[in-house]
Amino acid sequence: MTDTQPKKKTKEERLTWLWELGPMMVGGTPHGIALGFRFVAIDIGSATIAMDYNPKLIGDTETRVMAGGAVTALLDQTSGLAAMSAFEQTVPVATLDLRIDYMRAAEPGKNIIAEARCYKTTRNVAFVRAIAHDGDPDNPVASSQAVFMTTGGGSRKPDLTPDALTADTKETGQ
Amino acid sequence: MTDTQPKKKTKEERLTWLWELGPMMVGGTPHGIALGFRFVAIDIGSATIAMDYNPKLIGDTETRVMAGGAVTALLDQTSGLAAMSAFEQTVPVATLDLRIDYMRAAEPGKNIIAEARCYKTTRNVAFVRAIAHDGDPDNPVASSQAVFMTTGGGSRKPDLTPDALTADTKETGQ
Amino acid sequence: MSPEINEAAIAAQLDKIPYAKFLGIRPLLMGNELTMVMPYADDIIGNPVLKALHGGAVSAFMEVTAIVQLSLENKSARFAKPVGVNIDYLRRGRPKDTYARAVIMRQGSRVSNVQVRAWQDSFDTPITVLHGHFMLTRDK
Amino acid sequence: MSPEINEAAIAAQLDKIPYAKFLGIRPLLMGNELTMVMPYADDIIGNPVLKALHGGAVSAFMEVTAIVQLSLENKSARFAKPVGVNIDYLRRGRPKDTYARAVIMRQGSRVSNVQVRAWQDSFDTPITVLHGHFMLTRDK
Repeated sequence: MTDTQPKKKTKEERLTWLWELGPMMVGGTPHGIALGFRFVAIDIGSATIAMDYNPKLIGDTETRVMAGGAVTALLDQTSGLAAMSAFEQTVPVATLDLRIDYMRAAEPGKNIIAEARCYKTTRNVAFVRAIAHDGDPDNPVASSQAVFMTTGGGSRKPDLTPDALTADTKETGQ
Repeated sequence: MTDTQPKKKTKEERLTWLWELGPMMVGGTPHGIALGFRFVAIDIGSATIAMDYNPKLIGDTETRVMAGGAVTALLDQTSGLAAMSAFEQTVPVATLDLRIDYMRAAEPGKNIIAEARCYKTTRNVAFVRAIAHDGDPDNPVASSQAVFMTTGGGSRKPDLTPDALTADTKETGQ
Repeated sequence: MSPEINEAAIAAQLDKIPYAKFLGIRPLLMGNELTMVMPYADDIIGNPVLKALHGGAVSAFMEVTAIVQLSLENKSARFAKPVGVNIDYLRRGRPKDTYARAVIMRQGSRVSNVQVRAWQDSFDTPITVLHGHFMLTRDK
Repeated sequence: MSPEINEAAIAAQLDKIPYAKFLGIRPLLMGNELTMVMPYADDIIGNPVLKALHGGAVSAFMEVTAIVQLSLENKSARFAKPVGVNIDYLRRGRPKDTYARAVIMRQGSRVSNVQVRAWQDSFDTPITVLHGHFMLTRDK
């Protein structure tokens, strides 16, 4: 309530800032680093992150396919980044819920790319759809739909405080 | 197993059949009739159904907005029809799960249109995304993602038995 | 701190939902535990051959159950709005009465998470479960 | 008819999931009730400022819990595959051990429905719940 409202940015300023924010967010998430997430691209309302094939993340030694859970983590993080990028003022967001459909096994050895797009925001809520594919976006391995909520409430910090902005704080209702 | 395999249909034959099937499915579902569902369109892997504004389906007398549940029912039915239309051989399908995000209230007085598209099928499973809007598909009121499974198993009937094809049999695992 | 729940309060809430009346939904109160019942009716059938209930009718029934439970627990005259809702269809709904009970998994200041279970024969063999986030609408 | 569950069988299953090892997941067996634990580690943090667990790590933990439970109940050496999975995030995961328990809501011949609850302090205040359909893979 008592925060000073940050100046409204131009679209160009927003994009410049998002291209700083994206790598910071991906590089500043310990579990993302552990899973080998690599920032790929960002735009207003959308984000792309890649995950290299990694034998440590296999879900079944018999098939050598990456675990569904690793794909879930990638979709969650990418969707959160897309949600953040959709808000005019950069605020932390938390996942409310995430639904993933697994269409097929990813091919062993191939990297996985997640592409997320926020298709609607209200004042506090962002709706995001994403897919994960292993090379061909038209033949995805998984598809997701998620709802994010801004956090921070009364103590919301002004813009441009990257440290407080991680997309995957699981904090609801405050 | 012992069923005789029906002849493979041309795309044109499939479309002709789907345009017979769609109205039959929608008109043959008692709850769909009760909610005022109207068949609009069908294609291989996609379907459109409309629901007229109806004061009986209001979810809150204060706002006069149609109940979320009515939109859910419409999305379920439309997605089921899209799932059915995606399979080469017409078989009954059952919803496994359905996830709906509600982006905004529908406008009181306006009809609601659901558009569903099946974006992937495997041998027994169909993945469907849908939106519901009240005039502008780019500003949907709700968005859904669902998984359907073919039913019938060993006793699967040959093609072209419309009576047994209702899309919303909630039957899993058999 | 259990909220005050009585049949008059529940009836008053259901009266504001024409769609709940359309589905014939009635409350059953056992102490503070609220169970809703959706009586069988021919027009909630989805598949006339199998005599299976329409999944949409069961889902709508569960959403009403969630919303009424939230309004009672929050002592709010205004209904919460669904934001993201997931429905798992476990068993076919047969042509008989259906019951539902809602549990609030987490109550935040703006958002609540609710689980609803719908059954016919036994609470332990649900036909459908719903889980979702609902946005609270504050009284003016 | 409760299936035979013992720690050797569970260890054998977890051994086939490198990602479960990566997350440090261990089984806790109390009679036939299986609880999984994911010990706290710095590299499962999602937000270093809030010291909050990464939602993806918790989700992955719950998926492993579901899959192992299914393989034990079905006495199948092959893992079930997730088809549609929904995850509700209720509370922030704090930097401490997380527990999870899976319940099979419906066991079909091809598909199972499973609910998993993850908690830190108390089973009654879950941090995350997962519900999903898994496709059974038959042994050859």
